[in-house]
Amino acid sequence: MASRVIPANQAPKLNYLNNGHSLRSWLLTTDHKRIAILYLISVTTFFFFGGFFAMLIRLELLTPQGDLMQADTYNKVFTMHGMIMVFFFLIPVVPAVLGNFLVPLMIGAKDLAFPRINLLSWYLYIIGGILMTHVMLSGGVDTGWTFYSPFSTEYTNTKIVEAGLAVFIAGFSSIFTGLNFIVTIHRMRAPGLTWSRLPLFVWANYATSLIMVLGTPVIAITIVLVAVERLFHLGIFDPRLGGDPLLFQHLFWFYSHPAVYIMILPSMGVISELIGCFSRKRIFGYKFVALSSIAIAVLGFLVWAHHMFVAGISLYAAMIFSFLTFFIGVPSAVKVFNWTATLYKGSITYATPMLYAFGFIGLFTIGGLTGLFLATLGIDVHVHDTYFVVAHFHYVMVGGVLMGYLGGMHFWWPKISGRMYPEGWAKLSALLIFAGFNLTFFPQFILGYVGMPRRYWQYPPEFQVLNVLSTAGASVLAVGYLLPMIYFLWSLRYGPIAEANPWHAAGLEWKTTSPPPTFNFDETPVVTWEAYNYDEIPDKELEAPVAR
Amino acid sequence: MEHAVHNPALLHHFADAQQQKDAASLGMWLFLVTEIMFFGGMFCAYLVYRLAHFNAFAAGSQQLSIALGATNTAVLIISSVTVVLAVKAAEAGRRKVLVGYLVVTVLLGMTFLAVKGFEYREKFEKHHIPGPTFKFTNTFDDNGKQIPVNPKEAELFFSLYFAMTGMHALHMIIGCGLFSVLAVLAWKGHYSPGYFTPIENAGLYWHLVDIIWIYLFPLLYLISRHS
Amino acid sequence: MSKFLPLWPDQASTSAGQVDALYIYLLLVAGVMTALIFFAVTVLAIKYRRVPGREAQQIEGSTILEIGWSIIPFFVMLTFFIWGAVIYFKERTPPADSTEIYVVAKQWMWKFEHMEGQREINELHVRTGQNIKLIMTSQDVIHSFFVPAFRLKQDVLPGRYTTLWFKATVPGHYHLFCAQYCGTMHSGMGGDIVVMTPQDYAQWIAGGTSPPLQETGKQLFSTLGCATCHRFDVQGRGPDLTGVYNKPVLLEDGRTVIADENYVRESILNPTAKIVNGFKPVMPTFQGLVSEEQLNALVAYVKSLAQPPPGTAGLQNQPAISPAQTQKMQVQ
Amino acid sequence: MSDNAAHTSRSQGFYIAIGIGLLVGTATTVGAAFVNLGPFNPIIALLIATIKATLVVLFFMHVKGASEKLTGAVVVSGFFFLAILISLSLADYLTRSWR
Repeated sequence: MASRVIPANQAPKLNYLNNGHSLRSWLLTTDHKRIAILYLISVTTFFFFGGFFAMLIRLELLTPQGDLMQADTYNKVFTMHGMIMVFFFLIPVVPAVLGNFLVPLMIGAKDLAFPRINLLSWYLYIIGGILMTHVMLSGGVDTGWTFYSPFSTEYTNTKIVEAGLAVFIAGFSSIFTGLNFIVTIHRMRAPGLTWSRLPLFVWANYATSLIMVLGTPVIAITIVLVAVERLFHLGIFDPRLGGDPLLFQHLFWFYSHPAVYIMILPSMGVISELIGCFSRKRIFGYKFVALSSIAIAVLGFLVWAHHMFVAGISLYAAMIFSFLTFFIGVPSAVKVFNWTATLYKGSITYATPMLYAFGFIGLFTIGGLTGLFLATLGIDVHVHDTYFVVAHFHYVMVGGVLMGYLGGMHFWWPKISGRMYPEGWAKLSALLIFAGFNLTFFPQFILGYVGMPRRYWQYPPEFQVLNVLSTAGASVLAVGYLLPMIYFLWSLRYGPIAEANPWHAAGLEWKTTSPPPTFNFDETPVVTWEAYNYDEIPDKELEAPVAR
Repeated sequence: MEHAVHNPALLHHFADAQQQKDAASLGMWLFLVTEIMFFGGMFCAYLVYRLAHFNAFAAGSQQLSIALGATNTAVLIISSVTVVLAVKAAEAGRRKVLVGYLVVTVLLGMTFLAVKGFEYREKFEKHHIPGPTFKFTNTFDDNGKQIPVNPKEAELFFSLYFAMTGMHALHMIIGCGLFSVLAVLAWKGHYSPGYFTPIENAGLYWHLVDIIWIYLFPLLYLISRHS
Repeated sequence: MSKFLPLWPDQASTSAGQVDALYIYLLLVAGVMTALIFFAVTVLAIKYRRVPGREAQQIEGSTILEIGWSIIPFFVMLTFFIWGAVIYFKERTPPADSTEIYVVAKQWMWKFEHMEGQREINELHVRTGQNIKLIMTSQDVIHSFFVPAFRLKQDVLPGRYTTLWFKATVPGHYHLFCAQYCGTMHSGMGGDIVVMTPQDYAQWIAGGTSPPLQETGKQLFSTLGCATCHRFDVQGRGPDLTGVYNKPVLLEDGRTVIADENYVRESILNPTAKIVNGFKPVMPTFQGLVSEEQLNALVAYVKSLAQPPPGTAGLQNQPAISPAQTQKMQVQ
Repeated sequence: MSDNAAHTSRSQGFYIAIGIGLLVGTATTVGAAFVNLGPFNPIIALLIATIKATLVVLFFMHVKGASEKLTGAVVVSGFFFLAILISLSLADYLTRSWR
């Protein structure tokens, strides 16, 4: 790649990164791009915490006996893995990092509607995170990330209230982010940027925000009720008072099922951007892809009790929820079909972001289809709470969300940092992640069907071979995740300088400089074109840093 | 920025004051939706348990004072009127009237909280606070008909009573604090007919807290009062 | 099942084959879909890779295609739903002639009580060809009764009964797991389901010495003083319990409920929750006074009162199921 | 776009009248509670509460007359998703004893 070094006599343009270098200018910033960077750093930190716990889990499961750690320790390890990954990584990662950075840029706004609330969101996240770290360091929690009552309310001595408070606070961070996005997308769009011209990433973040605003308060109150049950003996879920532990599960999953769409929808948005750019085409069936995001957000609220088919809910309710669950398969499938159809008659290049997009389609297809297994009542009774479920949601959350996130990070890294990442290393890590991921989680489908329950510290010896395969895969996966961390940091100093639009991509974010100035655009753009107008954007073949 | 000179309250990233106002209003309404869902979780729990333990809920309900509950409802409704009149005063730029209504609102809010505190104290004396000290003897309703209940189920009713009214009272406390600050700022002349969004938004919040109480009152106080 | 690399669980119950059949169907559909997507993406990605001089052709989309690939998958998924729901319905509807076994789960063990009086811990002996209905409750947190070889699972909750039924087909030892996370030794809360031939089982069950469960219940019924109000000779202060089980009961507030296990259980622990029409709410609660095992014995006793008196043996099992349900099952 | 012009048209007397209406509603709901209407007691109570809440939303919170539909849509969606939470939860609780 020809490095584009700026001539020494040309001073770098003032941008959001070099506009103030003090710690104060970062910690008190209201610039959505700087807040995105703050999130990037903190979310990455939690990812490595969570990943550390994941490795501990996989190491313990190398052997059937519980030998690496005590049972209680193991229980705390998988609980902390779950809580950190769900509440402090997967939920904020794409909206709060990429969404924060890109939504105002993509709609031609100077900032989010409420910049100070945006900063408040980050501080809430950090306070929740510090509290969770405190819980982690001072003994942990052993309920699993699901906090099921009455185990959480009565039978454990671990720091439920503190962990609950951490999740509660992080929840408000997420509510405020969602609220901010909705208002921004409604009120701050550049002149001419109608809803039907919005990039699909913005649509996806809008749908995600709806879930954040509508769902998160319910888990907030549920956690409050668990906390007051522990602190003040208000026995809302206590079976001895006639309370119903299943009500906890209803309220919990009313949020926590839609929460998986909070995680996956923004990544789906990223994939739409990537596929459009690297096949040089408008997304096939733009309207359907956009509306499918909204459909997923709404339908996502109708299916929660499919987590409770064996929990003791009524037979008829189980049938209703199973039936409704299949509806949500439709918009998810529509997205996959449209992405595939977009490739048709495209002009496709295999830059790293596109590799991640291919990986996403593959892994999400498997994750989504195995979701149908779990929605099918007769099958779910057998595989519920087994490693089949573990494999399924890792295919969606890790295979889906992380593929989308990393694809997006590579795609927008030049915009974020002003530098190009090293393409060779990036391709290698993408392949490592794809291979390592499948080796880690595919055996778990088999493990689940043959009957290994989840959250097991020790297991019957016949399950060992599959567990060893899974642990081997996890090691590959770990290397795959460390590499980008290293070369992104490397590129900050040594990467070639990126131009404003290195991919010749459509979208307003590429019409400003890399990195963008503090208020994004020197002049508010006026939009007169549809999204993904790749027919109007010349793709400079020879100069493109795409093909190597 | 040239327009910033005209209106110091206009933030730089908005195109004009109208856009800023519309954004603030939409943001507030979305926040109210989160409040609806927040209390909604408890309303859902209430409905489920009321269906399952109707007798105990009726018996628990009859331990609450309708007079105090109705008084508080009236106090909140009047405070909602004063809030809406405060917004009107702000819109008309009548600073002293605005401050007056805000102060009255805070006083009404505190009246509500005082009555609530009085009720809580009564619950404490009657050992109706859930927990190890909870006592609930079989009681008689207003017509002398015996309603025997399992004290455990009655405890469930009071758990919900305290969770719901407690969370509501917390919102009232926040509201009182909010309006106190706004009263001071209004006194200092922060608001004008061109800019009184904080007053409007705080008013929306107060009305929502009022609406929640409008539902809490019949649901908690008025179960099966007839013979 | 291979002990080195198990790829498929043992099939040891009547439902195992049904679940596996549906699973194979789903695997086939999912496999075909995955293959199609992978194939399409690979082929398109290679065929339409960037070639100098060739530009991408913009295609807006196709409403017909969109409708097609929304509706066709939906109908395929509908077959999943229907097949799955049919299996689920069967799994949740115990046959009338089931032998009942009471299960009490606690951190971290399973306790089983056979009607004949045998008690077991972490081991359950059953015989092939017999419909077994488990009536389960938990003493503390939520557990889950999971036997992979039967393809069955049901959470076990504190404060109420959940049920599960199966018919074992192949003698052998099978894993019993707790599938709902329940604390420190969750992974140790397993056991053995010992499926025996009818001959072996008869021998095993005859080896017990404890009295049958309803006998224990009968004794409790009199020592706890239940019999002073619930009389069988004349109308006492409480309803006569003969033949109550699984029959509709008219309540004071006009509702009608079926007197199933959970109703009997609730009536002991929470007598005033559902008052039978014509009676006064005078019964004290027995919450905290009886253990889960004693409760099971009492419930078993009340249920035994539902059996018609000896001599009408032909109708032995009839009251255990309502006519409406019998119809539903025939539809199955 | 604008919804701030909405409440200029309402007079002080109008707001006080609505307030009195709400107080009357409160008195009615207390009175109705002491009359035996069978299953209609809770229905009447909730109906009156809903009327009161609607008055507050429409007039005090100025949704009525707002030139923009969005505010109304936000309110309605809030109650819609709450209704989903409650109705689908009850779909479980009300059918548990159905067999």
